[in-house]
Amino acid sequence: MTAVFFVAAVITLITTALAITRANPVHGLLNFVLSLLSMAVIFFTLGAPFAAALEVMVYAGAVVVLFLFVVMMLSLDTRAARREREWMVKTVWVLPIVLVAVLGGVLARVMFFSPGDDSAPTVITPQEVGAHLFSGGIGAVELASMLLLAGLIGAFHMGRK
Amino acid sequence: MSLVWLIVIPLLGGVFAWPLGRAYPLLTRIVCLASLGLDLVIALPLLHGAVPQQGNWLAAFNAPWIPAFGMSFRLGLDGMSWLLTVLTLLLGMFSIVVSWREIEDGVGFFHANLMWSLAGTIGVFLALDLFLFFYFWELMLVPMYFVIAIWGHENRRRAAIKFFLFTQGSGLLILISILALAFLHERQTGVLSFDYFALLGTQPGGTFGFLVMLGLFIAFVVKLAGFPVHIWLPETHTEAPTAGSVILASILLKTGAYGLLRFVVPLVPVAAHEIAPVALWLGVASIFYGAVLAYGQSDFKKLIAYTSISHMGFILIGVFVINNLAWQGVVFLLIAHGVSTGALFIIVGSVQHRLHTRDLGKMGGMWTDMPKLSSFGTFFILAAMGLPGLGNFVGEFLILRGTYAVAPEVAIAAAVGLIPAALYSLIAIQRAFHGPADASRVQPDFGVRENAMMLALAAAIIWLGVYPQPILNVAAPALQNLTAPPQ
Amino acid sequence: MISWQMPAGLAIALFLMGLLGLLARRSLVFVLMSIEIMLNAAGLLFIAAGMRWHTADGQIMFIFVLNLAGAELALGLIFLLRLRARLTTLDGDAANLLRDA
Amino acid sequence: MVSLLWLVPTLPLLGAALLGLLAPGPRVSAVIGAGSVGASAIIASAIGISWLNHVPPGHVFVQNLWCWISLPGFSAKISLYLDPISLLMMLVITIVGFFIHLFSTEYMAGEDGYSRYFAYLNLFVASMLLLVLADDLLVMFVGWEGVGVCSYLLVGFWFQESANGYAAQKSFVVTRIADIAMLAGLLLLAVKFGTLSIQPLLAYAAAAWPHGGVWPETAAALLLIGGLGKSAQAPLHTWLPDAMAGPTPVSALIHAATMVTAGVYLVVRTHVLFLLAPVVMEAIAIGAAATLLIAAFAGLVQTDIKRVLAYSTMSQIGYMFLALGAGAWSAALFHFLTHAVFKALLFLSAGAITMRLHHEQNIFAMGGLRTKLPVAFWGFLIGSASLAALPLISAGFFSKEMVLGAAWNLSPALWAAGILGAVLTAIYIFRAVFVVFLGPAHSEISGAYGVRIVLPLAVLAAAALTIGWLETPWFLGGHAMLSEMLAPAVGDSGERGVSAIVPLAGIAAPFLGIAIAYLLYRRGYWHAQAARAPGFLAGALRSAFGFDALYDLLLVQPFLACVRALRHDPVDMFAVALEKLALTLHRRLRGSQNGRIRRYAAWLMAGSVATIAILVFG
Repeated sequence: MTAVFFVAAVITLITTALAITRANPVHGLLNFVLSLLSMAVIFFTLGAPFAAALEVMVYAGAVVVLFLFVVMMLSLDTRAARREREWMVKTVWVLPIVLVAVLGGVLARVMFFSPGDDSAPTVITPQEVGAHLFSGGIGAVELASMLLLAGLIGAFHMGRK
Repeated sequence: MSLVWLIVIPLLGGVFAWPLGRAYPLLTRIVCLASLGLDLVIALPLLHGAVPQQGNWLAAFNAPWIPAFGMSFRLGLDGMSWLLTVLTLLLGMFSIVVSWREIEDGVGFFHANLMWSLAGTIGVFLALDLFLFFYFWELMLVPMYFVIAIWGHENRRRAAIKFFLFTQGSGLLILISILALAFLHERQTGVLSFDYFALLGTQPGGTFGFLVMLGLFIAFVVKLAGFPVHIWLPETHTEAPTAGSVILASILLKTGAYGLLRFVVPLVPVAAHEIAPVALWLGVASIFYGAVLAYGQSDFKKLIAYTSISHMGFILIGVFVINNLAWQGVVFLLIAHGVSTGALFIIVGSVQHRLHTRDLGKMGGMWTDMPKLSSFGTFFILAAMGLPGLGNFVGEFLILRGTYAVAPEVAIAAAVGLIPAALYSLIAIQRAFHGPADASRVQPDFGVRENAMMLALAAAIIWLGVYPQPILNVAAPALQNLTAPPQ
Repeated sequence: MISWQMPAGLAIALFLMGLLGLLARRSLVFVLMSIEIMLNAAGLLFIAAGMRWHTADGQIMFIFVLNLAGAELALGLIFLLRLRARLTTLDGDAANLLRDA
Repeated sequence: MVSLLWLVPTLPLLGAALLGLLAPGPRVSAVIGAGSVGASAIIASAIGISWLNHVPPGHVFVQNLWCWISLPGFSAKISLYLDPISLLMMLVITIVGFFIHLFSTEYMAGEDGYSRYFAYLNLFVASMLLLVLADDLLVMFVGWEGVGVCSYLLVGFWFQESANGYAAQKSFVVTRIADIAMLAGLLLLAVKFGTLSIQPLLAYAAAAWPHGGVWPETAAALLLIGGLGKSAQAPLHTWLPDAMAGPTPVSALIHAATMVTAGVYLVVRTHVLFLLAPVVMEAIAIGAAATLLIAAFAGLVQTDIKRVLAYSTMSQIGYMFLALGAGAWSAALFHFLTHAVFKALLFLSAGAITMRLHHEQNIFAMGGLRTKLPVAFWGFLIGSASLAALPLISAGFFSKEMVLGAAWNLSPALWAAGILGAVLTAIYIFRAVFVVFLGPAHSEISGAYGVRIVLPLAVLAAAALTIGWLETPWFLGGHAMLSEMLAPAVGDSGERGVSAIVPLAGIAAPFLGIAIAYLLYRRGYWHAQAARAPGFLAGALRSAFGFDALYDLLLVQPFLACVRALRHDPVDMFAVALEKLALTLHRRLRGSQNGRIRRYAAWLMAGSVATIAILVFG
């Protein structure tokens, strides 16, 4: 189990790094799908099968497909890819890397210097999740539905010509 | 209850005047005049009233306001506030008459603002709950901002913003000091109260008391336009419309002095004594600084504005010698200065209305074609200079007399300040009224309306000068009990 | 043996990567993608927390994050299309109508 | 009769109010203007006569009008105090004032602002009467400043000429400086004694203060400075020559007969205080001698007829102060009386001349006027004789004799200065007589004088010839009507004329002066030169030893420099600097609002990082 986790983690990191550095959006998206799929594996190893399934269906399925549709609608050609490459000069990365490094330092400090215990992952089944979600968090579910509705209406409105 | 009406009637007058402005401007003006007149009818008989068990209070009103925070709607009228209230009402009426021809646009809103500002001022003079006082303080200032910003002259925006920043800054200081005082009172007695008489017993000392005093002191000196914090005044008074200038100079400045007398001296007496030497010399500095700068101005209205700074120097000295004679002089000078400077602003306003300039360099020789305007102008300039026999002199002399007993060197320095006063007065007369006449200038002299106003003000200033005793009598009990412990 | 710090550390690393992409890339497609990466990292962190405390709440929160990501993406992509139609470019820096005149 | 006293100042005040408010036509203005002062003169005379017939107890009559200020610690009543001193002053003011008003009705005919002129003049008379009748120093101060303002308004009467306005301004400011010293003195007295009512005040002072103590010296010195300013005594004399810019009757009334003697009146009124201050008394005497010589020398070279008279006024008031310094109060008042008469006569004659010469005032542009303007000639001659103190026939002789006698008792050196001044006086005034009335004529003159010009000149001339016999020196019978009348109020007048040399020198001095003037100007030695550009000495004399330039350098220029430095309100610069700072920051920060979302995100991130860092490490 642990080995699987580490393999998946390495794949996730590599594919994510590739995803954000590609000039061609389609390449980036394909790497992103890989990263999401390996993330699903990680969820599974962490004892969250339901989340793993959702990850595959919603993220890797719906979201990335949506992305791909849009990229196709944008009809990006080699000219666009070239321009992308021109934008990605080295200096562009300096300030973000500094900021990210600082943030990373801070988060690492929080993470590794706070007490923790080594508890093994226990599998939490979809039943548990469902029972919990619709008993305690029913208000939150309603809110989420409102949010989705708002997103739907907004997208519909914005999408009209 | 009549005290509440004193505040409510102008407020309602403003509310009714606003919508009338567009269709019936004349009616607007009449409504405002009538409401101030009604107020005056209510205010005048109060002089003979008395509140049982509280000798120096002529009338009082108390009702709960926000009991949770210990704030009550407490009003009280003593001789000093009666005088200032009546002055406010009279000059308020003058300022409405003055804008009869000057204000043509937005008549309704203009008058509404004027009335609300006046209501706030009356509230300031009557409030005996410190939070209520702060509330009226803001009510008085915000409408005045609109009056300046909308109906002012060329640089009105800048002047209005300056006015707003300075007054709001001072308002903030007042609020902080009031809260500090109230919290201290709560710690001492366990009761949170903003009541004036309750807080009189607080008597904060040490550094805390000094800081409370300093907040109030700076705020009121800003309002009074004392020397280093006077800088909002010249621009504001110059850019405001005539009615605004009259109210600003004749009434609003007085709230600073009133605040010093009513709040700073009784509430934090120890600290007030500590700051007194500084305040005295600040007063002297104001006298000279205002006078020298007045001499250097080429803008007639600005010149008058700087003279106010000079006069307020006397007020500042008078308040902080902490002596009854000087306080009598302070109250008296407040009234006399209100009348004389109000008249001067009215005159300068009508000069500007006729010549479309305030530049003294473009005036000169007005006595030839406008003898009435010029004679009244000369009269009031001489009055403002402190000519014996006219109102201002009595006030200035009493202040000097009171000061001399405590700090002779300050009194002498202040008296020497009367020399530059003569210089700026005479240079104003010389440059505006004397000299060769401009033949191309054809302007009407004062008409009936203006003559009537001027005669009334002139009569007032002469009366103040030759028979001041009634006014001194009215103010006496209030001033004697100023530092006395509460009932 | 997987301790809870491991997925949490991974989540941080992913979040930082997403942030890096968000700050560095000009193309709005990549910006949106970076946001998705960051949201995903947040989801991972919730899962890790859920694992640490043995509770279903982590997954529930993951569902909400997913929810949010879906709504946000729908709107974001629409905006992308509208911008493209209006400015004929995907350059995020070109969409600076908020700038001081 | 005495109870009508309040009417004396009230009538002119009423006249002023009517004239000022109604601004009637010339005829009505003349009637109101001269009539009010005339009525007041009649009442004053009636009071004077009844006084002589029936002296009130204590030689004092007090009329309480109303309470002005009454507070714990200070009070002042408005009441009129009539004693021999104020009676004398009141009579001179109203009677001489009336004739000058009468003269003015014709002199000012056809001028713009006729009613304004009489309003000011009436107001002046009212203020002056208040000054002399006041029972309280603060009330006196009201009159004191009131006459100053009227003087200001009348000097600047022809305001179209800017120069007149500035001359008026100078006169007011210089006296104002002195008045502030006086105010300081009043404050001192008010604080020490709690009242400014003159009689109680003097009684307290005499009881409480030692002879020559610091407080009496200080108080007396401060009051004296006020008096010196008003009376145009060195070093505060520079305003008087410039004040001649006003109409000539004004110069006669204000700057010769009445207002400028207010300083003398003040000292006499508070002489008890001055007696406690020997140093101040000495200073008065020395300063007076200096003033009378400075002014007399300056008078020698003036070319403007009014300026000649202005300097002579200064010089003559110097004599009065000399008498005060010697403690000879009634001599000072006697000289005030004769001076009021003959100097008014001189000014009115000068006015009568200039009104026929289109207001030409240069004496060298005149000449030969003796036959053309005989009325003016006789008036001026009689006045000059009195000013020069020609023995027996002139009033000035008797009063100057009395002053010089007192000066001799004080110090022979001061007496010698007085004698020298007398010689100089005769020289400069007869120089004017010779140049103006004799010699060749330079101008055409037309028109005769009406009765309103002639009558005042005649009355004043008659008075100038005879009034001196009220008080004669020992070798002329030693009448002492005036000093006997004044005695209860001032109670001095030691013995006079201890030496024969005093009257002899006094008699010789005017003749000597006239002879010198005759030689220099009539025989023509200097006649030609004097009209030319002045040399250094003459220049120094003409500017009266350059006091103006000195004050300009010491006071005026520094003040103006101060005004120039401050006029844009340096304190306001702080506000402006704050404004600039805000604007700069604004410009900087608005650069950050560039609309780039990534930049915003970066800032957002930086802020979050900082917040988290603070939370974690803080």
